[in-house]
Amino acid sequence: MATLTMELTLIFDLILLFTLISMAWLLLASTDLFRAVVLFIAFGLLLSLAWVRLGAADVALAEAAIGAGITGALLLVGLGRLGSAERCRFTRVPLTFLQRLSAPLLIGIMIPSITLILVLELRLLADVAPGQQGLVNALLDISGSGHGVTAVLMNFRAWDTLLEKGVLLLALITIWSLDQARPLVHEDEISPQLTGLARLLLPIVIIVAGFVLWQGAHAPGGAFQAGALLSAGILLATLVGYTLPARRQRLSLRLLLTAGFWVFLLIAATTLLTSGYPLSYPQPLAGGLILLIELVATASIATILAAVVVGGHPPDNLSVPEDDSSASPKKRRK
Amino acid sequence: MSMALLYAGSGIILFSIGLHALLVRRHLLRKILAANIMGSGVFMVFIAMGARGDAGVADPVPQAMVLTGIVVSLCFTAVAIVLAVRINHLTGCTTLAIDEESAID
Amino acid sequence: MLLSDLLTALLLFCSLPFFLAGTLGLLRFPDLYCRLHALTKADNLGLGLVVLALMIQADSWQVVIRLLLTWLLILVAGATVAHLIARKAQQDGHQPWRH
Amino acid sequence: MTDLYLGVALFLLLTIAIGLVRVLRGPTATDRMLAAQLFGTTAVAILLLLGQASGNSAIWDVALIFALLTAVAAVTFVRRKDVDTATETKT
Repeated sequence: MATLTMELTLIFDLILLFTLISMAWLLLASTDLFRAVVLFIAFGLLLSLAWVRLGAADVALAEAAIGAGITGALLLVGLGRLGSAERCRFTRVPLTFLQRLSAPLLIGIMIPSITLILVLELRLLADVAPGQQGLVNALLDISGSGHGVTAVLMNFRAWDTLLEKGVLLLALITIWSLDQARPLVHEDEISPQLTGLARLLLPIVIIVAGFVLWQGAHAPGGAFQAGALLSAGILLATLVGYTLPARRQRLSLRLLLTAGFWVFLLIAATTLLTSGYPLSYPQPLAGGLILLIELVATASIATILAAVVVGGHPPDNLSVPEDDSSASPKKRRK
Repeated sequence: MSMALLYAGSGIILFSIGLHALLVRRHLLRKILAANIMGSGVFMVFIAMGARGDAGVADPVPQAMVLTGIVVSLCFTAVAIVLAVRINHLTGCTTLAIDEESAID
Repeated sequence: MLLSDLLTALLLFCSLPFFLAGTLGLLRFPDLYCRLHALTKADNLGLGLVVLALMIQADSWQVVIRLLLTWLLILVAGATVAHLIARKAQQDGHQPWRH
Repeated sequence: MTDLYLGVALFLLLTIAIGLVRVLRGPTATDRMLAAQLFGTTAVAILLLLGQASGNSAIWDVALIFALLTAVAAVTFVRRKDVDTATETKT
């Protein structure tokens, strides 16, 4: 009985990995870019199956929320703006024979050697004793969280997570400084079924996001997964035409976007002053502080990710009627 | 153990496929996809190496690091797409303007 | 073997043809509207039977609700998306296939 | 029972792998999107089965999130502004 189970899982793994690799190859080799994008969305789906098989439920949750919701939208919108044609108005200068030869040669030598080095590294790594699971579990009691991954993210390696929030914010600032938000959707009338779907799904998205956030305290889940889920909800709302009122697009939007980072930074600074180490929470407060950071971070992550898909800063002149595509819609209004 | 190695090996293959496409393909969106595939390969090696202990549950430390990595690669994708759109607007190109005919596609 | 296990196995086996039909229809049907039709079989009955099979095995009502919610969400989303895609196809000028 | 769940999951994975042919063949963008939609449903079924087989209920949360968000990509596809209709008309 047990051997049959093992064989079945092995076959499952083999087919999954084979499909993943051939999809990666096909999508990168395909001439039609839309096909590449759809294959990438499907790749994300199968990738989260791979995370599940590896027992990494946290990563699978994040991949599901991002892969199904945000990456797909991001790439489809980007493709719509870029166009799939490979065009360039510069004329191409003919190359000499040696110049032509150099690129394939370089690539032909470089990629096999990198692969070889990685495989050798892997063999070395395989001999090292596995993991820090035991250490994390031993320290779980003082971490203020009942789930290993959350404890690592919010306590043991909280510094990483703080900087991650910084990266998110930096990405948003870069995008806002590059471009002004252009309308995400076309002006055709919206199908009433679609509006109905959004009305039905949005409350469920909010409830499930809350559930995922709360669950992060003792099981797979947490701020990032909840934020990603919520941002997919905001995106859906934007797609069906909900907009953020113009008066909310200035200070309140910016406060919401940055709150996660500021609160985290403030707590880091306070703990640095009181205990001498940034983000070493005082014992009885650890749980509460982590919850506070996660709550604010979820809201910020959700808005940042949605704003990032819209791809540009809110219009400066807000009286222009075409300001309808800025970041977060109705549910932030209250 | 063998399962972890299987996944880690596939991660390396994904990384190499992505690296190859990143160097060889010309359309900017395709380069972005290639970098994403490379990232997925790296994450897979990470998680697989963390999952070779007791069957069933992966090591929390690599999981947490991969979660951070996913956020960063998402940020990268978003910024890169906006940059590509900007390049397209300024130059009319959807590729980087290198005059090179030897690239495959 | 328990009766519930037998029932679960039966339901799971019943769900397989629907997924297979969805995939085969997707591959073999001549145009987009026909393929759309094949797709909904997997959404509705294929997943529905899997959910039903697992609900028999569930040991608490929370699990039942969770499974049911998953299925209902797929149903609603699947139906709406099928409608939207058909609408877009029509607007893009796809002609239905005639033999 | 575990073997049964795994076997059914394996079968469903195979249908995804076969369904990829439709994504590759197209011919229109809409066809490809349709195939991705079917993969979403099938992946949810696989996740439910894997969750039951391993007894890890977190996997069902992944399935629930997929079920919630399958619509987002398709809605983006339908509603987005498309500068080039080349993807539509090209085979």
